[in-house]
Amino acid sequence: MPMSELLSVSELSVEFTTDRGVAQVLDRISLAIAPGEVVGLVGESGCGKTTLARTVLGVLPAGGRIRGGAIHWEGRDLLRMDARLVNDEIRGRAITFIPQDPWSSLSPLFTVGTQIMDLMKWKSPRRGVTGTRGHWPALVRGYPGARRRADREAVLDVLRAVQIPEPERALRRLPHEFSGGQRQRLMIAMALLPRPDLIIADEPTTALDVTIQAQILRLLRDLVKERGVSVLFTTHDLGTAYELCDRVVVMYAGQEMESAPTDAFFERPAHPYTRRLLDSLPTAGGEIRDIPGEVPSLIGPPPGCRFHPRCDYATAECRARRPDVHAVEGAHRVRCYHPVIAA
Amino acid sequence: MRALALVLRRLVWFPPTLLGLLAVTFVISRVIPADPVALVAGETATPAQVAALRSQLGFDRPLPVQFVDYVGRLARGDLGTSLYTTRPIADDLASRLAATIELTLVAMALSVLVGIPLGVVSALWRNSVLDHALRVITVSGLAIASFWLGIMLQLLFAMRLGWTPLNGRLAGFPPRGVTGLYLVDAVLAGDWAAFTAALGHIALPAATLAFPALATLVRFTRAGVLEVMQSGFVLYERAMGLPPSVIVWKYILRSALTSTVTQIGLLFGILLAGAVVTETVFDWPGIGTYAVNSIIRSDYNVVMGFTVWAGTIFLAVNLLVDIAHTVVDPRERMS
Amino acid sequence: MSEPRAAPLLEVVDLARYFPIRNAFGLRTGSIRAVDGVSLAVWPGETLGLVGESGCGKSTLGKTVMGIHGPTAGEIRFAGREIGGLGRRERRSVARDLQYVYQDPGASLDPRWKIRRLLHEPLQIHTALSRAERQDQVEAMLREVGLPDAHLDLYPHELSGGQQRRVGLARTLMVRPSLVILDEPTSGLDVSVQASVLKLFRRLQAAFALTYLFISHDLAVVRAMCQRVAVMYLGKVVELAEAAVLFEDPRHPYTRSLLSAVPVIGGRRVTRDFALEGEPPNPRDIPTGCRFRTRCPLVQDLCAVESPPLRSTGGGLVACHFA
Amino acid sequence: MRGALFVLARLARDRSALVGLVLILVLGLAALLAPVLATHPGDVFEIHPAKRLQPPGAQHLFGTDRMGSDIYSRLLYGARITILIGVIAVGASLAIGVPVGLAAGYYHSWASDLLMRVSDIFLAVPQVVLAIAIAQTLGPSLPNVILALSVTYWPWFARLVYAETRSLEKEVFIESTAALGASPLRLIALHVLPNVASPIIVRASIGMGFTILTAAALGFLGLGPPPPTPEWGRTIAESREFLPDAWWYAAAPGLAIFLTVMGFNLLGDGLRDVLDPRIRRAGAAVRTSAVNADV
Repeated sequence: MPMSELLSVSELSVEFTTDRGVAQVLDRISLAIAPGEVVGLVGESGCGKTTLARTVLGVLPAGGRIRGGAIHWEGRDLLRMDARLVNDEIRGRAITFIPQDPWSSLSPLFTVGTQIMDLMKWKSPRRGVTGTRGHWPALVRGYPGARRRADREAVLDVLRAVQIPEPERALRRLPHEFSGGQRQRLMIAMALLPRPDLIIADEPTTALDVTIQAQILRLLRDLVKERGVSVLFTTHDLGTAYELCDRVVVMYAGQEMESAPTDAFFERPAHPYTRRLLDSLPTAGGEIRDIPGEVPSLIGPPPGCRFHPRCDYATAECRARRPDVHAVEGAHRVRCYHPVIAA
Repeated sequence: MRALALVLRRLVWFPPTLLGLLAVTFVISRVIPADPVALVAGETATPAQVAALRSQLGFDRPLPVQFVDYVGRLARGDLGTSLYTTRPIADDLASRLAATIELTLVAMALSVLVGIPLGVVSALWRNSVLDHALRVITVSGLAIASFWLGIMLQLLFAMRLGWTPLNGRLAGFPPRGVTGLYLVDAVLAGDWAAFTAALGHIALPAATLAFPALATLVRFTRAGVLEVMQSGFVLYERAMGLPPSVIVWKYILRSALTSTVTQIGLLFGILLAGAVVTETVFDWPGIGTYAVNSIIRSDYNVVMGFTVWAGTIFLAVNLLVDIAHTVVDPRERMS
Repeated sequence: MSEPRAAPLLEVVDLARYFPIRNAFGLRTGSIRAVDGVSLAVWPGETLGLVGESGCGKSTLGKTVMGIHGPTAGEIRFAGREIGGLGRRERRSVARDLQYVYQDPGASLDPRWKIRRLLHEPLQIHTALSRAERQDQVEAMLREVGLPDAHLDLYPHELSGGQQRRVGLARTLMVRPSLVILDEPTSGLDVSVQASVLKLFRRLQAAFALTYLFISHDLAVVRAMCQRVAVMYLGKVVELAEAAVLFEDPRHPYTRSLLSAVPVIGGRRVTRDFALEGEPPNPRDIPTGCRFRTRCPLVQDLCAVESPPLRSTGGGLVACHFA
Repeated sequence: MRGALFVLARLARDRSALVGLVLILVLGLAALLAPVLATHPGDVFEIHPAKRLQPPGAQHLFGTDRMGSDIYSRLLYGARITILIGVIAVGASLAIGVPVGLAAGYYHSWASDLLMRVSDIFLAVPQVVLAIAIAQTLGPSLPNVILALSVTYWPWFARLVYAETRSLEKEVFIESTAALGASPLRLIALHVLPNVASPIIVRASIGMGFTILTAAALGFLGLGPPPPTPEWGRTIAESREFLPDAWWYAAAPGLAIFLTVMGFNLLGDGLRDVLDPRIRRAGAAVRTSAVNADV
């Protein structure tokens, strides 16, 4: 496992028990992120991108179960490490999170300051390695004054960096007094404060208007590039992926289909699904092409490549066994028996 | 601002609702019964005595005039005199109010201190053995007739095991004190013997009264916590690795509490209603026993006086609930 | 496509719809001017786009034209007849020709009714057809919107988002309206599902000679579907022009920054040169004069004094002193 | 009818609702077949002082009371009284409360506010207090108990239907159907009422249990139907004098009340999940509104 990789998900499978049966939501997904790299995880709803993000964060919704695979973080498999250690050392420190819905991600009953400082109390970069010897139960453990003052300064700096007006006063206000755009800036600030190596952003701009989205995308890109933080960014909006990412991975019905540097992904898509996806984007007045058929149910999904029922190039192989990874060019990889290689 | 408005609106509606209550009690006492005077005079009175009483009480005047007079006297705190104790009803009620308040407060404390943690725990360990057991207890808690529960507790603890006195509020003399709440006065006076005696007496009635309220609170808190656990900020805090105990006991409980506060307010009303029956079972010298005993002796005006008092206390409690709700929910205060 | 000569199917003149702001005591302390004097027209067979960010009043305008909200001021002329001031009973009869498709299709269907009854209802309200005749039309319409007959026996919550959208559309088309107001018809849909829904809208427009008022915040979708587009900001139309003109050569500064905020795959990157700062002001206290002046790069003193009227500039209409 | 069978089938799958259903069936059968099931049907009126206070045994399953009558038989006939009170009182409360709530909810006018203020007055006082006052004034008898309970319980339904109608009105599908051209009457009859029906049914079921408890309390306080009517609450009151020796005398009627009310509560919970399609789809989402609405 080359050390150049920060996060390496290998052969990850996740299932969900529902009242209609067991849904195979992720099918042996492999994904790697290098330090400082912004990777876009793109796909339509139900493709598993949010499940993958939440599995790495370790917050699978009820009914979700990991069936196999590993998530290596700097060489150590998070799935086999001591849960308390992952929760104390990795979650919220090495890996932080930006949620999709700015409106519900802060408790309405506590001021913004209380919630940020609570985060700092446990996740501040100035807090030494805690280990598991916490003798005092978390609830009553103190917050050393010196560190609190230093953390508060850091909070004010980052709030200015994300262009929150009057940071001092903002800390004393309640979340409902901020607009959607400002709240998302708060979320970005909270994601940056612990000086993470990786930020997982799950559709961070989906709930925002286009002009606010543009501001947030620009802010996020500038800050992560400035601080060399890598990002796993999930979205169903191909435009935002184009704007923000260095590399894009497209998923369909729980399988990864293609992964390529952004320009190669959009100019020379090799996988039939990626091509159909880009074709169905609305263009000025032209003919609108959609993808015939429906996304398959993940309870008893189609064997082999799960796109084969809707694919023009599908052959017996595609229906029998999932295609292996085929290297197109450099970092451009596709999982397809009949990739469309541009001349 | 909004908090003020809420309270003001409640205050604005207080008099008309109370007046409506007075109208209802007036109708019950003067209009429904065939001959209200006969009822007041009692079975033994001769027709002549009844006729004399009718003019003396002014029952021969037109109803609206009687109503105005009725409300006028109530306004002056004159609930009429009790046929049985021959003392003004207002004084009887006042002297017994402290007993009812003490019983209700202890029952309230019991249901809150036991109910809320149980509700949180049963939500956190959902569908565990504990959760199922608690669900059976809470469903049965809402199904048990409180007077029967009281009798059964008496049967077991007082008669069979002898751990507690059978009934009554205190064997000896009440501890000196200003509040009229024996437990509080005993503590203030440092009179531990009286305190333990009073505690022994209040144990069973408070438990009887508290059980249905406890059941409601567990169910309500459990539902509240379950709902909060689905919210976005809990997901965010879990994803950011905050210690689980901080998430549960600070953020989840705090959110679940805002709705529980209104529920606690409602509980006070339920406890007041329960007190009427529970006091009778345990001969607890509160306004409930006083009202029920007056029923048996058809000491008529008492029932009316009691209804008015209960209504007023109830409306006041609703007012307190609104205020408490705004105190607990900062958004109310800020907007 | 120059301005068609025929009379417009829908004409709105200085339409306004205010929502009272009440303080905690229920006293009116002002009003949100959601739609603040809008004039536009829609010609038969056309698709007029109505774009703008959330809070600009486009949905309110749609609902006011539909009669869901009563107009505060101004006129609504539909097929030559003023319908803004009609009484409730006559207003209901207009519903036969003027229909509204909701943004969240699932919420606009009664959860307790099966799809069959939901599709029969419009015919029961507006026609005297027998049950059998209605059933034929229901099955025909179901095929038109691409749903299998089996769905007739399902409840709304048993369908996917895209399928609910088709049922909502079928329900409004049962009475063969001439104008359909589509409120954010593709919001929340995945790219491929969105494409199939847009194809459906186009086919139905041809099949039933429909006219659309297409309300959306998605500029790419509006560009693909609409012949003419009106851009709204804080309750007013700031620009109205042919789609091709508006997207190629936007005149109003807000339209320009709106278009520049939309990611264009393969094109320049927004994250490098997008300029519009700040957020729309609070609708409760709208700036004097031109409402965009607080964020406008071309702002001058005049803008704070005089609110620019919508004036013609050859290609279309624009509300700006300096555009 | 098909709808009802469908609901029953769904209920059967929910264990606690099934228990509730069984308990209510047992109560129904006990009341219906009282003459057949009772070992001493005559004891409802006859007394045998000689056989006073015998403990439960072969002869007398639940023992005998202070007048020597068979407690088991009197309990069976007592079930009839309980059902009678419950059904009529809740039925009357529904008949008054639902239309009031519906009209007040849909047509906001000063009249609707007045109706709600009137119901507030009744809700301002705990039901049992007002019921006592009314029952006492009218004198202890079965019809008076029913009247007292009905008069004091209709506001609960009025308040529930009012709240449900107001929240329903904001639903998009009401607005969309109105935009479709539906008349207000059609909206109320075909859209508002069916959607309000399920919370009413749930409340009616829980209300039955609540009313039975209150009726028993009135009986216990001596305001219920006079002897020799075998009313459960009164039986418990009579038994107090002979405790702790004649423990069965108090235990039996209390248990009967408990199981009956438990039946209606469990059925109510089960109905709430079965009847609301959105709940079924959302899985375990717990609707808190119904939980605290009553008691």
